[in-house]
Amino acid sequence: MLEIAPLAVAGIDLTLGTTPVSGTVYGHSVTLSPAAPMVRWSLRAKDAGVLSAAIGRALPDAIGTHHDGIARLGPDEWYALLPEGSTLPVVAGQPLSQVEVTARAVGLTLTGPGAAAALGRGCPLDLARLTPGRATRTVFETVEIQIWALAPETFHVEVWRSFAPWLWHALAEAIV
Amino acid sequence: MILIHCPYCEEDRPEVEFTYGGEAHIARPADPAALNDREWETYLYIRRNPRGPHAERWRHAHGCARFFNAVRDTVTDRFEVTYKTGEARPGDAK
Amino acid sequence: MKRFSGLNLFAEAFNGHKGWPEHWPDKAPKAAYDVIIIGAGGHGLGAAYYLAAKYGITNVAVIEKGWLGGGNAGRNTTIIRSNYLYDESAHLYDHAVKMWDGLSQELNYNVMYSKRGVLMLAHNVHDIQSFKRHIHANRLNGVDNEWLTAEQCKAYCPPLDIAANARHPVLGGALQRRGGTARHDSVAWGYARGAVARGVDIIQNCAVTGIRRGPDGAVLGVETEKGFIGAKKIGVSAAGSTSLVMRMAGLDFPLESYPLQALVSEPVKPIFPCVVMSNTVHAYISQSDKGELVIGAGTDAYVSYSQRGALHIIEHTLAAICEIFPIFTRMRMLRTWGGIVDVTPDRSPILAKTPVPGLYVNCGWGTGGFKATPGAADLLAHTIAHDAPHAINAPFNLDRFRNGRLIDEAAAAAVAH
Amino acid sequence: MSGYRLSTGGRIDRSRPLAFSFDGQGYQGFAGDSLASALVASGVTLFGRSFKYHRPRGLVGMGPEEPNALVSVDRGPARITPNLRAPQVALHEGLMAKSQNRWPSLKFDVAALNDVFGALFPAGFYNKTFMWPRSAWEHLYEPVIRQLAGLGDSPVARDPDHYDATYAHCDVLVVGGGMAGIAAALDAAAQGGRVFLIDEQDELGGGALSDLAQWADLNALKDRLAAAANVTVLTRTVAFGYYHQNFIGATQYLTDHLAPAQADGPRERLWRIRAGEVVLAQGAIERPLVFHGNDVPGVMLASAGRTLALRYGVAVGQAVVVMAAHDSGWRDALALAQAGVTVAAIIDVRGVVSADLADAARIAGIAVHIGSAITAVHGRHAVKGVTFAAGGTGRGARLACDAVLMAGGWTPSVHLWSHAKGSLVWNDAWGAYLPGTAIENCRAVGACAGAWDMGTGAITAVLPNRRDVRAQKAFVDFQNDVKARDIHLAVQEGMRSIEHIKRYTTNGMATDQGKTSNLNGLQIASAALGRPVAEIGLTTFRPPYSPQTFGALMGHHKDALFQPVRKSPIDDWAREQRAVFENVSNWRRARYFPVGGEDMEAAVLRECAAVRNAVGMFDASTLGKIEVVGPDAAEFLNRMYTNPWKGLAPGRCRYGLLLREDGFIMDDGVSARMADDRFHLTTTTGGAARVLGMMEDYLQTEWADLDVWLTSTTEQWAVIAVQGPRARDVIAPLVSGIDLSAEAFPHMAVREGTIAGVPTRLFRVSFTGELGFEINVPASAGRAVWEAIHTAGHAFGIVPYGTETMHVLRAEKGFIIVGQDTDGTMTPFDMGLDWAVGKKKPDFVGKRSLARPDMSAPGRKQFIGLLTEDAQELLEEGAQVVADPDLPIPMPMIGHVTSSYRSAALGRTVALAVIADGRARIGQTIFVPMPGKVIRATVTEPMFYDAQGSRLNA
Repeated sequence: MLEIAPLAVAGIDLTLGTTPVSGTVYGHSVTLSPAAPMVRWSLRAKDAGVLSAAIGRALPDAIGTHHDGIARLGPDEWYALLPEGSTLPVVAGQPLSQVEVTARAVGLTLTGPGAAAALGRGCPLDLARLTPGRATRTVFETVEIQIWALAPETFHVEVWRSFAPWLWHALAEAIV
Repeated sequence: MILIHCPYCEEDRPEVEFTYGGEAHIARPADPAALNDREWETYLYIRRNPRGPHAERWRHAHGCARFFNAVRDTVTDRFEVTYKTGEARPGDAK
Repeated sequence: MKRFSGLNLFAEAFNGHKGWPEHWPDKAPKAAYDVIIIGAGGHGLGAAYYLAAKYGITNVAVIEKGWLGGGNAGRNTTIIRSNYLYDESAHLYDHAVKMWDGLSQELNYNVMYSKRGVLMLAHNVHDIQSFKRHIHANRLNGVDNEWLTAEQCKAYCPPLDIAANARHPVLGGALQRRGGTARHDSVAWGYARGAVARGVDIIQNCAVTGIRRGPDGAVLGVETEKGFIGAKKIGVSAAGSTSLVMRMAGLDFPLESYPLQALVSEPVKPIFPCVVMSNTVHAYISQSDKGELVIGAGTDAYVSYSQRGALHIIEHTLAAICEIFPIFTRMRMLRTWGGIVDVTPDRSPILAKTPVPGLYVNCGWGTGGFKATPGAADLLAHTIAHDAPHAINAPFNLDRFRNGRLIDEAAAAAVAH
Repeated sequence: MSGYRLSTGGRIDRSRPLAFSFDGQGYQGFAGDSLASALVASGVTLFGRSFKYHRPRGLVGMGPEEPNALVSVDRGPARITPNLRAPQVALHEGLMAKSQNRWPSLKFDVAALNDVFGALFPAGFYNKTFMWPRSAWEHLYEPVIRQLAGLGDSPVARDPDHYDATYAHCDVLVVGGGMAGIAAALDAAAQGGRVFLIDEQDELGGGALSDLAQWADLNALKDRLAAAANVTVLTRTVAFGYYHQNFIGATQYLTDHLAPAQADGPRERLWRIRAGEVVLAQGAIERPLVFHGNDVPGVMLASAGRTLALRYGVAVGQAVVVMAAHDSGWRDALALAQAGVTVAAIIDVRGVVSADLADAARIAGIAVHIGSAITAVHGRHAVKGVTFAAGGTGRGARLACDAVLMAGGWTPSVHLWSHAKGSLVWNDAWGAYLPGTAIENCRAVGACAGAWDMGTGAITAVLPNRRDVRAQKAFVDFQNDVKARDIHLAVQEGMRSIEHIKRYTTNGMATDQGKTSNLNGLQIASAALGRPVAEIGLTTFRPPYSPQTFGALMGHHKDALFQPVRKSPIDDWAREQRAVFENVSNWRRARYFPVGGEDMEAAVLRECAAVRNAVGMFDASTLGKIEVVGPDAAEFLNRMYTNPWKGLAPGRCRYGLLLREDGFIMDDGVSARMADDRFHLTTTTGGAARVLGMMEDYLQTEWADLDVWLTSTTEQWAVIAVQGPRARDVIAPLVSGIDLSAEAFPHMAVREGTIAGVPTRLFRVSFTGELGFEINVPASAGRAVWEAIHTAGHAFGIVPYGTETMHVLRAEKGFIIVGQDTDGTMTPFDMGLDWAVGKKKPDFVGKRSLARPDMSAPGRKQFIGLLTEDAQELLEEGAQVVADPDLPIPMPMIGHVTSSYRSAALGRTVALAVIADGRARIGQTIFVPMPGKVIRATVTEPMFYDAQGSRLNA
């Protein structure tokens, strides 16, 4: 039991934004907004066929791409980002792993001509090459994120729940 | 910030997406109990630490999350090659 | 050796300073020496000095592949302290700290040892528990280390931000008042000059290319760029290059070498009175006599000899400094550099005999070698002179990696919960 | 001409006068001026004081090489920046600058006494003295030295500005916006890729800005750049470092050129640029000549005189003498004369100069003295004249003048080239190192590549004055007061490496990092050593090219954005309840919930009593969680953990202990088997990422044949611990689909159902020793479920409790906390966890290491309990334990207190400790020596409450 001066609040309180922030980043317009609620699954298998059959959906082939709400993040890893209310059949005893992680992350959306510049402030990838249909795990400064390029000038960003307030403010800071 | 070619993503990606995993090709003995203390010490602690080409492990932790191997020159920090876990070191006859 | 003193400086001022001799004359190697030290850093030069000055062995050569003092001796942030947790470490580092006191007079070379105090900041309950453990252990070991409240920390180091709503609020600190800094180059140069004055040869620009051993396995001498040089005893004090040298003797070592970056700011008038370390925020800072803020950065993550660090390490380091010292955002980074630090599995040094007769090693100091310079040098000299370790360095042997008797200060401070 | 301002010329806007101040005195300049040009125009010659001797100093250069004219610029008390170079400070309305390193004033500086006694302070003097008496170093000499050293003052208030950072990617990055750089950028743009062109000045043009003849061409190129849509031009941007694989760090100065009231947005931006190809077009820096008197204010580089005249419309003097060793000085003299500046003479040390130059000078009416050298400069705070002599010997002739321009040749700026480890090749014609072979995809163009016509010269370090070097004050490094004779002294004292000479003399270590002094120093050292320059080598160039603020390098990570604070889904509730928080790894957690004016002790005693007597609730959401799924899940866990996992039935939980491969405890946690092929693991809060990383390592690299996958679910689940004899009563009304009875749902079991309508994984586990549940619900529902339980618990006296109460309750039961009771050097046997080690398992991670001799040797520390003889005496965590407190210091220690609390349940204090051979000491008295007292305590089993576990199984 160590008696120390109490800290009213450890760290300056940041809270996740709930309404869109619009403005410009380096002169290009952009809107940052919370994404709609989604259903999330982490899907793992060495054999894509086994997983595809189990969930009854096609899986994207190439690492770093997404299709129909499922991204291939690695050789044995897919990530499903489906509209709220979607379900996936869960199978047992197969050489695969299905873990629902709906509540683990929150989604942010960046749209507009400045979307890539806004993300590029902290993400070291060349986002000009992250064309629609691409999706990857990466970082924004020290925080792990996923970026899904949904359409030209539109990115969906996945971030674990407890990092989301920081990320929101780090992104919003540059939008003027 | 180094660029590292991930053999799974097949892309050059920035160093901050990766974590370093130490010297490569040090397999965990199948039966550790069969090793004497000297041999176990060698497995646990002895490292080549070369000046020049070094086979080492990296993990694309904030990308595809896979471990893989690389040969990097420790004098220039330049990567000569990266290859998937389980593959032999390129150019290695064994 | 012409004595250094204010009086002689005064006299030389009227002589255009023509009377100062060379610190270390250029020497061609002799055919053989009683002892060869490989590596002319502070530790190696110091070992040669003590062999001559304390153990009566003057037929000694220090062989250096580059220029003396050009490795980590000249690349570190010069922090000196001894408030280590374990008895073994506390005794080792305190041996050195005691020797720092009076080193300038001993060497007749002002090494500018400045006991301005080393303050280690506690930012969470775990830090406090760990620091209290250190403080109590140090007290019973006779090593000074005291607990300061956050307000006392602020009083001791006014630039410190102790706001309660900081990301990592300062909850207090452990202060070792005898801790401080010294002038890194002067240490290497002072030992070099002192060793030379006692008969030691310093042979620079002479890389060792091999270690010759006799049929019984014992060392016979070293192969170098300048030819074979004989010696029955060889002390290796080669920091980041130790693995390479030991392999010449057929020994594989539990070492890895990592780049460690440091930086200084432009000089400013006195603003920072002590040394502050924060392991939680990763900030290490002091101000040199010249006025530069001297800042230690982290090690890069991978084994390297490139002495070329990454920018993101610098970014993180300066963010950490400005988090704890928000007044420094307008200070400007003047110079960055990298050293190569050799790290053992338990991050404690190896200062021991080796399995090869006549071969002795002093390595694995990681980021903390400068503070130990006089002590390590003395103990290496003792170990070589007696062919046996001193009681202080006996625990820092190679056997511990086999039998598990590790001295793991870093693990002892491990954060979990 | 008004004062020193020429009536025409320059790129300033004479229609926009700007008022500013220097050392409190008001001046006026024009838009487009730098602070230096505006001050020179106002007749100011004295800009600063040197570092060591506090000699009066004036402007030397008009760029990043400036060593002397350093000022502090005050943009408000918290926005002061020290040590800025006056030529690089853009003038704005109201600019406030002041000189540095002088007291009480720039004109009268007491510390200039150092200069009077300068002969006492040669290079390395501090090594030779200040050693007597011994204590005086710290108490007298060092404080005085520190006070005299340093340049400007550090800011002393928190900086209100913010800083930006960004990454950028391009095909070609051109560093340097002079003519060569612009041309390279246009060439690259024509290839169609993304091109960046960055330049540190306010406008592109580089040296061409100071050359009327090139203005038309420059404007044409700028028009073409503006039309190239694929070129991004960043001015006021310094490329400071060239890192691995064409990664360039650059700082863009966004607001410092604006008056503070107009400055908006971030002050600086860090650019982290990855380029396919880098083109370096950084130009060259002129070299001073090293001669007696070369530091008198008014002696400066010829290029500076030219820039002042042609770019800023400022005459550097009413009568200017050019001291040249290089053709470029003649060209500058001619350009000055053409701009209306009176050039009194050109004095050239060379014996022969091209007839073209000599003719042009004659036509311009400039006196010419070939084969001569200045032997003295007259004046203290400003040049009043020079004495020059043929061959640098003899009495010579005196010439009145108020400025001396030095043309010592050019040093190509190879800084970034060298950062990138490109080779350097000595070039005799330039008297400098030029880029050789590149390592990266990089090339140099223009003057920095030696590919620019700067004229020719005699690049010599031989002093134009032939007197004994020791008698001369001929400066090499102006800021650090390094004279030629210091370099000779260093060599005399045995310094033969250029690194030693640099460190001994501090040549090149000032804030300009040797931009004007390195090569002159090298040549003087070469002469002193009697060896060619190329054999001596060069000191290493390291980032940054010029000093950059900590703020810029900190980027986003300032104040609230320094590092994320991870908060649980229930954090908001705790904050509303005014909980006191603590940081645990990167999370913040509620430590206790004070009621009224309670301090921590009172709050924790109340919370503990509530859990023991009724029920409490605790937010355990930060615990690490990993979902382990796949046919080989049990096999995998069996290999990782010390205890067996294959036999664990679905629906049951087990305590898991994880070792590192070296045999020491790494982490622990209770895990549940949800199905044959699915486990729900928990880890410590701080260990979550480490444990997952270690497991992935083994899984991917050692046991890749196993069909099992790991998914972090730490943030998926909010975890609410409900603990205490009434725990079941509290949750029962909220739970559906689970039989909560002790028979159907025993301790260490897990069930799935719903709670408050939310799907849950309900664990019956206890870290308190009481009947307890840990309720896992999706994080998004965490707060709602928490509040539902809190409401339901009201009737039972439920209290929320924090981490401190959790610690006390578990300590009463002797449950360890990894990282508090263990420290990375403890084995399972040390901690009394033998029961958690599978004796029959052939292998698990760390098992082999446990068999090493020292891991079971006598004398190892063992986990035990301590009860102080005085039941109210609270031991301090971290306090050391001894067997005999009467021994002298250093006193042998046998262990230390790891945990210590006031126990509400026992009405006394309890402590946990690890001590040597502790289990054999149970029942014995040990001692805890504290300052001023020795505390006696009895060694006990590490179990203070309900040893039979009847409450937990209730």
